[in-house]
Amino acid sequence: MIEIENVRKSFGPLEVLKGINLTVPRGEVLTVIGGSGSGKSTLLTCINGLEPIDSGKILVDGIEVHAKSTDLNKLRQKIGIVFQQWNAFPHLTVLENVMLAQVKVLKRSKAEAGAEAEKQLKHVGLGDKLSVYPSRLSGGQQQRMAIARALAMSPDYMLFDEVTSALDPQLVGEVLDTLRMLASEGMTMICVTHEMKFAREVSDRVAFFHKGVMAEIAPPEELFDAPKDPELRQFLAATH
Amino acid sequence: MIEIENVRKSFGPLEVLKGINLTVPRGEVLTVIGGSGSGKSTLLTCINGLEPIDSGKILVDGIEVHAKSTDLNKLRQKIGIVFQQWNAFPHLTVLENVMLAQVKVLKRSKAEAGAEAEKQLKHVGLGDKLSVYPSRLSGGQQQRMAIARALAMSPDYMLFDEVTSALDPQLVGEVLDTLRMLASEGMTMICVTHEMKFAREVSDRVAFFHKGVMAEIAPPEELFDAPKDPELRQFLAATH
Amino acid sequence: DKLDDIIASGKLRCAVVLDFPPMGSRDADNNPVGFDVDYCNDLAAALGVTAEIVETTFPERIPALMSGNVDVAVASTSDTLERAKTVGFSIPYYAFENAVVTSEKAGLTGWEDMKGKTVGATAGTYEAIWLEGKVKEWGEGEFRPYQNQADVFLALSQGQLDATVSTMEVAEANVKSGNFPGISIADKAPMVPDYVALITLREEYGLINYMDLFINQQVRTGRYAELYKKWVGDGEPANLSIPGVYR
Amino acid sequence: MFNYNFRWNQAFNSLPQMLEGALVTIEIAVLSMMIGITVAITLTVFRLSGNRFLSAIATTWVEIARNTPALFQIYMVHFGLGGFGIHLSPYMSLLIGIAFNNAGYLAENFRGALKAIPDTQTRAARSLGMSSGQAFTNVVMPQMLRIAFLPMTNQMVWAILMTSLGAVVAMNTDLYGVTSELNARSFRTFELFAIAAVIFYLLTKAITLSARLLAARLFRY
Amino acid sequence: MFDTALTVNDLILLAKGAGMTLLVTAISVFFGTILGIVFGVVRYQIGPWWAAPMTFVLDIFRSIPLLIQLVLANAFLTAVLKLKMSGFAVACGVLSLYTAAYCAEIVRGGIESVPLTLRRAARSLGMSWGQDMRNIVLPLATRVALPSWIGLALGVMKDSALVYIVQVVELLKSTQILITRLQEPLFLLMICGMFYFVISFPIARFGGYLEKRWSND
Ligand SMILES: Nc1ncnc2c1ncn2[C@@H]1O[C@H](COP(=O)(O)OP(=O)(O)OP(=O)(O)O)[C@@H](O)[C@H]1O
Ligand SMILES: Nc1ncnc2c1ncn2[C@@H]1O[C@H](COP(=O)(O)OP(=O)(O)OP(=O)(O)O)[C@@H](O)[C@H]1O
Ligand SMILES: NC(=[NH2+])NCCC[C@H](N)C(=O)O
Ligand SMILES: [Mg+2]
Ligand SMILES: [Mg+2]
Repeated sequence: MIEIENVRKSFGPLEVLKGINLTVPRGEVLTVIGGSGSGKSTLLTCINGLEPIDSGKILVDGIEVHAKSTDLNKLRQKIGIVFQQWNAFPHLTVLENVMLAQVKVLKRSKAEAGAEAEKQLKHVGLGDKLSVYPSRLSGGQQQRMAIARALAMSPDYMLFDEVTSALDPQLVGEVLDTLRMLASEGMTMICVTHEMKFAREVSDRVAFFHKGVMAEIAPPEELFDAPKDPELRQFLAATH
Repeated sequence: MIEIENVRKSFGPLEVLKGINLTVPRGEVLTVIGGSGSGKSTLLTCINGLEPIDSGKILVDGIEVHAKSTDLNKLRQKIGIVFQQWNAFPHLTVLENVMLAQVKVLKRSKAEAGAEAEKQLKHVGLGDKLSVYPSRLSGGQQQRMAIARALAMSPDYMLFDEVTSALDPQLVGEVLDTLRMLASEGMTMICVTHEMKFAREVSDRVAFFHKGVMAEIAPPEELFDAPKDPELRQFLAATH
Repeated sequence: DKLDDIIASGKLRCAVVLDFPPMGSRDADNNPVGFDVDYCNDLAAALGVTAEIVETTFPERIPALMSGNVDVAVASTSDTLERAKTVGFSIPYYAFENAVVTSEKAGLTGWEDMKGKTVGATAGTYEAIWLEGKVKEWGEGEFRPYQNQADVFLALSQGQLDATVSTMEVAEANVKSGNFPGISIADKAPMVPDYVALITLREEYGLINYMDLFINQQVRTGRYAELYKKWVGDGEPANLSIPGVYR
Repeated sequence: MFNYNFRWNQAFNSLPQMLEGALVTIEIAVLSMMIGITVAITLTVFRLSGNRFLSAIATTWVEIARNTPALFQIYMVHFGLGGFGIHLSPYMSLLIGIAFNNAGYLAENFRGALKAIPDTQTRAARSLGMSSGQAFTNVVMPQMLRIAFLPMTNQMVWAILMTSLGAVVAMNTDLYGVTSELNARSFRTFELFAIAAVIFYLLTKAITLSARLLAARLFRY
Repeated sequence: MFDTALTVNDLILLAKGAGMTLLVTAISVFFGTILGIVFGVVRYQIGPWWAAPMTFVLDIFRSIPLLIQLVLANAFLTAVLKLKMSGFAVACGVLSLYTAAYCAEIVRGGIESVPLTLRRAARSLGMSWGQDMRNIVLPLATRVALPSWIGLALGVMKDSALVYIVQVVELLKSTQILITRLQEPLFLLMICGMFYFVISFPIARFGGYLEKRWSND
């Protein structure tokens, strides 16, 4: 379970998160939508401790992320994250990309890591690209590789930050399909996305962020079909 | 008058112009269309002597372009050319871009050149950008600046090589409008373009190039509505 | 020939080594002084020209001569047969004995103690070649050729070298100067006397002939003894003739 | 044509000695590069560390190495450290002097290379649970070394050329040292140094060539 | 540590040495740059194939230790050809060619960085080759080349420490002369190093600044 309690965060004078409260139970698929700069990415990077927070608390399975005593490297094994910008490690093959953290962080043997990597890569449909370098992959394949890389750490939670928004339209589908598959397998997920159709389809709940505030959170039918927040209404009107 | 007589030109083993014959009288607007690699750009750069030719002759106002005795730098003042790639001089302001060749080549005084430059820039709608550096201009503005730069040399002929094809769609219009204006002012012009609507509208004649050969030349109504050449028919079908 | 050229140009360019007191060094105003400097001035005076002192290091003095940067070298040059293949020697104008100079830390008492130690000398000099030969012969220890005499003494005083072999006069002058704490003369080196001569290009017989006579005159007129007294001190200047053989 | 008597024979007789010297030269260049790269990486980490003291050390090192003559640096290693009772053999003085220089220049190259690596790479590595050290060694450094490969090749050539400065610290077993010792005895300056020049030329060409081959094998992405 | 026997006279000697370092550097960088520009332009103009012999010769200056270049040139010019040349002249000659060899590469790189389309545009406005070179290529190539050229000039200054081998008394040699007399090696070397540093460091920083500024637009 991820518990976010009154989290505030500023970059210099700019307050990016203005007291967020949110609980994501195990097994839930939460989608986060909202305008550019509303703080969605920042929230995700705070959850896995890549960014410090100014006040409030984030608990993952009861462990406080930003407590001094927390072993962040260990915690992050629980939380997979995939970013908007593709960030395959260009000097490693696809297989090595997925093996690296397993070997270095989980101390798995090469054989074990290789087997796991292969399994996850097959899972996301890259079974035939194992020994290829990422520069040979399309954007969509790179994103699926990044997902496999995160999954190989056997995380309990997956965070996705607009994983399709840097992709050519024809490649978006293959990545969303991968996310759908994960959702159907019961993975706990937070997905920041602009794909409203996808959000409606897979989410248990959808959260709408606006200027650092979580303005509304509700099951998709309710949020999309009967939005209460005026900003949300405007946002939905603009995206349709 | 531009007279092109049986011009042949090869790059290494590749014959790019296979005996072109063409006469463009003063005041005519000729449009050249044709597939990629058919030799359109090459023809234009041969006309102002940027490229040597293998055989045949090109006469501009009776002067043979590729004769040894011809002062090319002088001839080129008669022939303005604007290329597909924007090529503003990045280290000079817009005004200085347009002044440079006037001062260096025509030996005009700075004041004179400045006045002419300002006039031409206003003409193409850049009267408010005089002291700006090209990096601050949009693609369409850069192309219009290039047109003003060529016009400031008071050329008798203008050659345009797909001046809109590197532009975002919304910027194409402003550049075509500038060409239309020139055409209406009676400038002798050869325009290589992919904009069929524009070609039909402004041209006196349209020439179709195919694999180094001028396969058909006719007034636009005839060429577009009753194409004789089978390759042309195919080309027009593909572009509609 | 060169002799005429020198007289015509009114200038005699002498290569002199200036980290080699008392033969060559610099005074407080950094002007060249020393036995060799005076000797060059005398030679110039005899020729009726002015002397120009060009500082070289030991390894560079023959290249400087060969490249025409200087006319002669008044640089305590040992008259070895190897060198005579390249340059032309006058008769000897001085003769040295060589001393073993040691860093006090190394605790050498005689030259035999040098065996197995780290020793050094100025690259390409007479005693450097001798010493390197000895080190090879002993088959232990290390030989280091520094580029100039000053570096050798610096290394010795820092304790980087255990010992060096150097001209007695020079060793004494350097020990006395107090510039190099911790060095002392331990022994004489078992070398035949080191006769040093003036050098010029091999084919310049006219000049060589002139220099021979000049040296002879220096001894004859007592100038040699005078310079010895001025730069080296009391005592007998070395005998420059070798009994039992003609030169 | 020249009234200079070339004695190539005499010089060529010394060729075996000079080739042995060339081996020492290569050895010093290679070792100094290995030390130089290691130190340069350390300096780079120092500069990234955010620790004022460490980055001051790194900056000082880099700026001294880049802004004073290599000859001076090598001389300082021998006689400068010698003044503090640290005695290095000519071989070590030359090796460390060149390594010092290499490290300074390479650290600067590495810094430039790092700028070309997006920090999303580090973020991605950290979010997989890697420590900052693991992220640097496994993700950032390999990419940095690739970008800096050409400058590293150039520095290797410099390292070869810099071995010629060893004579000032009494180095006499490398190519230049051997040549200058031979010269001090026989004074066939032109012949001896011409041969040395050719050997140096071939050495540097061999370096650039093998670097190119190595790059092709190493960087297949 | 600073009770030194250094006198005003000694400082003058050092200053003279420093002056010699700067003089040799200035002369070599001046002529080397002119030559380098000529070589660079020619090399660009005639293409890599025809320029191969020139490239080869220039490459030699970058593949052989400067010390050996100096020794060899000195031996060749004065001992083999028996030309009357001072060490100073030899030093300046060799360093100029050495500079030119590096400079030619910098110049070529600079010219190549100017997009061909810009040069075509200039020529099609009727500008001559020279006008194009002067008004378009020169200003644009300079931006790319200047930072490297500054690095080269500073490199030549540091490398000029080697001209002692042809009997030129520059800064490092003057320092050694004083060390011989005064035996204060560390102190004197410190002064010498400081001199190089004080000249080189700010200029190098300035070059870095230019590079950053110009690469941003
Ligand atoms: N490292 C940073 N330093 C300073 N400001 C930052 C930093 N990262 C983000 N910001 C600012 O914080 C605000 C929120 O950024 P964030 O990336 O969380 O928005 P977002 O909702 O993900 O937007 P988008 O949909 O464009 O990705 C923005 O105004 C952004 O400029
Ligand atoms: N400088 C050159 N060297 C070698 N081949 C060239 C050169 N310039 C053009 N070509 C070749 O000549 C052929 C004709 O080129 P040209 O640019 O004239 O075609 P085009 O009709 O303008 O095509 P597009 O519509 O793509 O601009 C092409 O195959 C091209 O690759
Ligand atoms: N201690 C010395 N550096 N002595 C060198 C004296 C010169 C020596 N006699 C030679 O010609 O080689
Ligand atoms: Mg975002
Ligand atoms: Mg074209």
